Amino acid sequence: MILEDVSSWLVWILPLIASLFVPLIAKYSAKARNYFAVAISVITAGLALSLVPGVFFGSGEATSTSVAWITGISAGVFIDPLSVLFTTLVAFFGLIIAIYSLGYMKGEEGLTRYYFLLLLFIGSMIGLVISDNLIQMFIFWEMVGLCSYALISFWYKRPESVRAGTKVFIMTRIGDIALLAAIGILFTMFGTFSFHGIINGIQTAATAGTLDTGLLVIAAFLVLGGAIAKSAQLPLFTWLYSAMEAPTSVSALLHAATMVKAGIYLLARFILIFSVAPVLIAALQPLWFPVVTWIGVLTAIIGATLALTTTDIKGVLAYSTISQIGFMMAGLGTAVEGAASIGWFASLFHMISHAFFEGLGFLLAGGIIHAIGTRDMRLMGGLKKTMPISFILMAIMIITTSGLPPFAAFFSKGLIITSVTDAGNLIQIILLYATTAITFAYSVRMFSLVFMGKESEHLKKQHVHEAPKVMLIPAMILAGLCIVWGLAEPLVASFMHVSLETSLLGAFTNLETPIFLSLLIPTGLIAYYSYYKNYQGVRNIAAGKNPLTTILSHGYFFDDVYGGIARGISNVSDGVRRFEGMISLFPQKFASTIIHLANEVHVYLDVYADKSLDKLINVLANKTLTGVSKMKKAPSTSLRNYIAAAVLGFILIAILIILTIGV
Amino acid sequence: MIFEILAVGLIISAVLALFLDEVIYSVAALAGTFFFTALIYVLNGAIFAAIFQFAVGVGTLAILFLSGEMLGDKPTKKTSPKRTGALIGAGAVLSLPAIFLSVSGATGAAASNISFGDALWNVRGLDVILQALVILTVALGIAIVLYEKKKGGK
Amino acid sequence: MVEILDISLPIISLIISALLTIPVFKIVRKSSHKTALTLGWFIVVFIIAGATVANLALTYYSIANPGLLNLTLNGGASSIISSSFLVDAISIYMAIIIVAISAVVVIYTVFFVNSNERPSDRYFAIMLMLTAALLGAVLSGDLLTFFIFWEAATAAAAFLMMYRKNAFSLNATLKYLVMVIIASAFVLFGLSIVYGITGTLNFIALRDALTTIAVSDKSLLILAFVFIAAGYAIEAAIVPFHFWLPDAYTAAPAPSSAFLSALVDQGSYYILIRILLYIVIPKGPNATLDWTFMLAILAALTMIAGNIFALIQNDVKRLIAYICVADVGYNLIAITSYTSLGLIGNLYFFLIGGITTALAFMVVGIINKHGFKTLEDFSGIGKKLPLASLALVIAGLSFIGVPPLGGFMAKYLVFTSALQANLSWLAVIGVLTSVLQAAYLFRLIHYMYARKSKDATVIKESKRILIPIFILAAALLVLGLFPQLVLNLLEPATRQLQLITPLP
Amino acid sequence: MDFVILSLVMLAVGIYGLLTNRQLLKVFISVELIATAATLNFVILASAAGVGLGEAFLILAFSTDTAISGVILALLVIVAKKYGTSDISKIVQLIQDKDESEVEA
Repeated sequence: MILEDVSSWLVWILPLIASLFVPLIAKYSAKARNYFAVAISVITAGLALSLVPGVFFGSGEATSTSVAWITGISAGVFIDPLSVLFTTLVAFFGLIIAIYSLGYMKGEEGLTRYYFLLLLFIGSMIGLVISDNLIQMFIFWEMVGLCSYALISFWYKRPESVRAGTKVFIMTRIGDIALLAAIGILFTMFGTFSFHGIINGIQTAATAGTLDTGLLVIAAFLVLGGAIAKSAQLPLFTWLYSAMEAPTSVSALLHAATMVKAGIYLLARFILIFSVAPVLIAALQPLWFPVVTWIGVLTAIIGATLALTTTDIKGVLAYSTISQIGFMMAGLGTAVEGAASIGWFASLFHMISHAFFEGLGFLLAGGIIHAIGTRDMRLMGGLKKTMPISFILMAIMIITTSGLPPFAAFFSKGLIITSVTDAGNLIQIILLYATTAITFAYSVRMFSLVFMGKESEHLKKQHVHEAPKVMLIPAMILAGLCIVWGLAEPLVASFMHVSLETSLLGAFTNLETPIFLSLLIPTGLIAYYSYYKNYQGVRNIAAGKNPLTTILSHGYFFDDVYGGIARGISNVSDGVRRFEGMISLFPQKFASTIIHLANEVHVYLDVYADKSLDKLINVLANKTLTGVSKMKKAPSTSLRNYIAAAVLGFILIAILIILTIGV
Repeated sequence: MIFEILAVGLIISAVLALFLDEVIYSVAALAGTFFFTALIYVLNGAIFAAIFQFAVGVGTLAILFLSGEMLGDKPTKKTSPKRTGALIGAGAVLSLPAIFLSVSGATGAAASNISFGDALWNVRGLDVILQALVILTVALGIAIVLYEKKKGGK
Repeated sequence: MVEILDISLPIISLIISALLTIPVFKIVRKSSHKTALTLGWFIVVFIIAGATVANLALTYYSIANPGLLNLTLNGGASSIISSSFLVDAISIYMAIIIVAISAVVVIYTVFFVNSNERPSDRYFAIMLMLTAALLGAVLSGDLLTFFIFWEAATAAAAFLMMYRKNAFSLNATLKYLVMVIIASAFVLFGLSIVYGITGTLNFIALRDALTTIAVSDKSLLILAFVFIAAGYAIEAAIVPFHFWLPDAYTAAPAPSSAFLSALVDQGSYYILIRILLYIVIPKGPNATLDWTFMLAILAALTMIAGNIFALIQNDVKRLIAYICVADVGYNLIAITSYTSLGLIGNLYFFLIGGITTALAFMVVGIINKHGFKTLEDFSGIGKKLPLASLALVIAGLSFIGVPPLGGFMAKYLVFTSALQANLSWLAVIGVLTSVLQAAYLFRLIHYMYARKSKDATVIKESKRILIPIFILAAALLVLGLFPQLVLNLLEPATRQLQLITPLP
Repeated sequence: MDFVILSLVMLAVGIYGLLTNRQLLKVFISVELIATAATLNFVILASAAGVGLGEAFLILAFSTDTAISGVILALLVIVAKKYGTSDISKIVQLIQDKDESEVEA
């Protein structure tokens, strides 16, 4: 147990501390720096693995240790199947990417910054999933956002990269606010930030019958908002496509293990917390869970259709991630019984298989981009001959992605579809089936565009070579995992302390499987023929100008709408700037009113001295006129406005005090 | 009765000091304000305060007068007698509240019979030393401000 | 036991070194190692000042369970009316941060202002005088003593502002001085009434007197409170009294802006804390006057107005000046909450806010020196002056409250205290305006890194001047990661403020 | 006869002068009036708590205030020398006309 205690702390502290040493070691030698990063990743992965047996053979109950950090906040670790699952995945993937970067980032500028941020990124993500309280989690949540901002704009000399990084940071910050608000609500309700404290608070209040479910439902929606922004779900998914400006190794890490998975972790964690009180689940069931499912299902199909049209090879993978995470959300939306329900386990299981096949896809795409120097798939083609190993691995990847048996995604996706079939409604089921079909279509399309057909003009000009070994080996490991992972389902289930009703064999004999396969074959054929065999019919439709292609090529107009909103905001702020005068003029107006009054008073005083009635009218008219014209000519003298504002504030203080005291 | 007269005079001279257009008259009215204040102090038994008010007042007035002349803002118009009368009337009206209204309270303090010298040098001795700090700062600052005069301006 | 000498030593040592600075500069100008000699002189000065402050702190904490120590020249019956010093955890904390930040800013100034330039010796002397006056102000135990120290500080601040004597700085200084003199007249007016009804101006005696005040004196007390609050609100630049601040900080030379934002601002918050938390008690059985609602409204106004005005600025220095205004709002939340967490958060925010604004002004000063002023000018600065830009980015992220920088912990403490006090609406406004901060600061970062600069001139970055800047940047990071360093110092303060319920 | 109200009236007159007057000299006079109002309070109201102490307070507070006023006067002289007028609005106009390059960091 002592080993576990130590490693549960070291596993996130070590990368964080080690990242600080990267610049020091870089001074000594560049090679040492690279291998240092890899070595740290190896140790981290080992530490993460050492946590697995304890959970596997343990009771599945959560344990946590914490030390006080500052008043009200403690730093701690929270060990349960969920956190260890994520920790292991992140640490493992960090290792894969660190090795891959040795080849992919070779000869780049600013590698010290890269490895520093990489280790920081891994450490923060592990810190996020292993935190035992909301504040610590939020700090790492922010740090993950910050690291991804810095890594996405790694090539900071390219303005697009910086713009993409900024977009990511601002869009995900919308979610951060929602999460922060949720944390605020939970803190005011239970007076603590720790998970155990909140769980206890919910249980005590539920047994006493004093649980304010209304407020908790609001908190749950705010948590959902945070997860949507971080995990690139509807309607905040557009940042993920822009994030493709990052180096491909970073994209792989971002998609497979870190940034976007943080939202899934958040939802899974909160479903666990909320499921301790049946009364709370009952309150969430009518609205919250269906909303989660619907967001997942709609994101899945929108992402898949967008992947069908983009010409950027990394874009296909990005939209594919959006779509697959939609599946996970859909699964989580059916998890009304917490960890006991099949949807919860299904989405986590799919999360891991997605990490494998999407990571594989990115590693291969990185190799291809590395070799031919473009991301445009129209310039590729016929790579089958020149990059044979990549070709085979990519074949494995697309088979897994589409969910063909017996590879990993067949089981994980099947479980999600089963859970939605059990709990969801007909439209959701049909949409999910359609999405799997489209998934197959875009995978085949990408595959045929890149590897099949003749070599394009672009490729003929350059010497294309297979990716170096150091990049292929991580990909091979992932490909192997893609193949066998599905069979590990019972093992993972017992690790998560979940009992599955359907056996492994049952998956093949299910009703879903035939529907599934029968859908895949025609779509696959259409895609294959339209791109590989140059069957013009479908291509014409896809290339022609019809509503469908317009919608798809504009990405469902989401970015246009956001652009419109941003333009609107900038218009408004222009307006505000134009009226800056008006805002700051308020005290001036106040002052000029007083001056006006002063003039009037002077006039009346003069009149009083005059004592003559007809003169009174004359003087009144004349003086008022001259007074007003004088005032108009008077330029704005700001000092007087400042004094006027101060007097105004003085009156404000007096009024407020008197209001409070009630004199 | 004497207090009421002083109060009316104080407010009238204050109003005049503010609203007379010629610098000389306005400074003269301010001198009146100081004079009335000092008289009020004397009648309340605060002789030293009166002396101090007078001394500072004279100094201030001299500087004001000098700078007023030096600034050389010649008023564009002269204040009409009508207007002067109106200002005096306004001052008189303004001083009425002080004569007829009153605020309750100000009774809770315990009287401590310390003589002025004792109070200034023994009880608040520290603050007197602090004045030196203020004056030192101001002197240093004025040295910055007036520095470029030696060079003959920028 | 703390003697009055222990308190006056740091003040006296600073005043004497201020006076010595002028002859020292006479000697320095003749030598060939001007910068090194001036630097050495100020290091010696601050080592002495630091040692005396450390002596004070150690003597104070050598007492077991120290309380509020009221020290007067002559004890006995007249102690409540004589001028006095007050030593407690807060004033010691303030003294330490004043000396520390002042040291860093003065070292920056050594590199920034050419010591050959003629009145620069007086400029440095004024800086030391200002430090001395602020030290005295935070250690004073009597409203009038505080007032006099504070006037010395404002006079010094005014001279710091108009060092360059161009049209803008003269204009701004004039505005500042007029506002300050109105403020001091207001305060004086309030003080006279307070003295009239209670017979004392001593902090501790005043608190005791106010808890037993007669009902008939209540209306006078309200009058006095409104005057004093308005007076110090002008000094602390609370909206709508803030107008002088952006003008003044923009027109002042960069070291002055850094100095004023980090120290003079904090001094004015300090007196607000003293008056609002220690003297005029808003809640509980001994309540004098409930000011919390008033202050909550002002806090909200300050946060909103400060950030909105910052949003529409085009001049970067002015933008940072408006952030200073917004920071006042966040500080006010903490006072408003009237909890011990709020007190801790407020004092922590002093330090972090002071360091951050000082850092930002110092960096902007360097960049402005090369002729870049507006947002458009800042395009591509990231490539031209990489190190300075990095420091500015760190300051910006700390303003937004990005962990693990100090700004996050400060905002966290402040907002949590608002939640504790059931002022969640205030915390919500705080969070939303922080988002606004993120918007305009990221616009700045966007300009710095994503835009191409118009001219391709290469600028050689001076390395020496970056040393004090990176000291502050490192302090932000260290304090963000290990807030306990500061919070331990503050912990006695919550125990000394018995009327606030202590932390669970 | 109530001195609190008397000094309040003085204060009001002073603030009114601050709001309406454009000449720096008059601004200065307004400030003097406000300070006088405060000191009036100190001596008269505070005499209930002992005249001697009230006087001491007055002298300390008033001299500090005067020192700051002195700074304003010094500034005033500079401004007048530089721009040939003490009319705030004219100075602002002059400053706006001035080349921005004069502003240093």
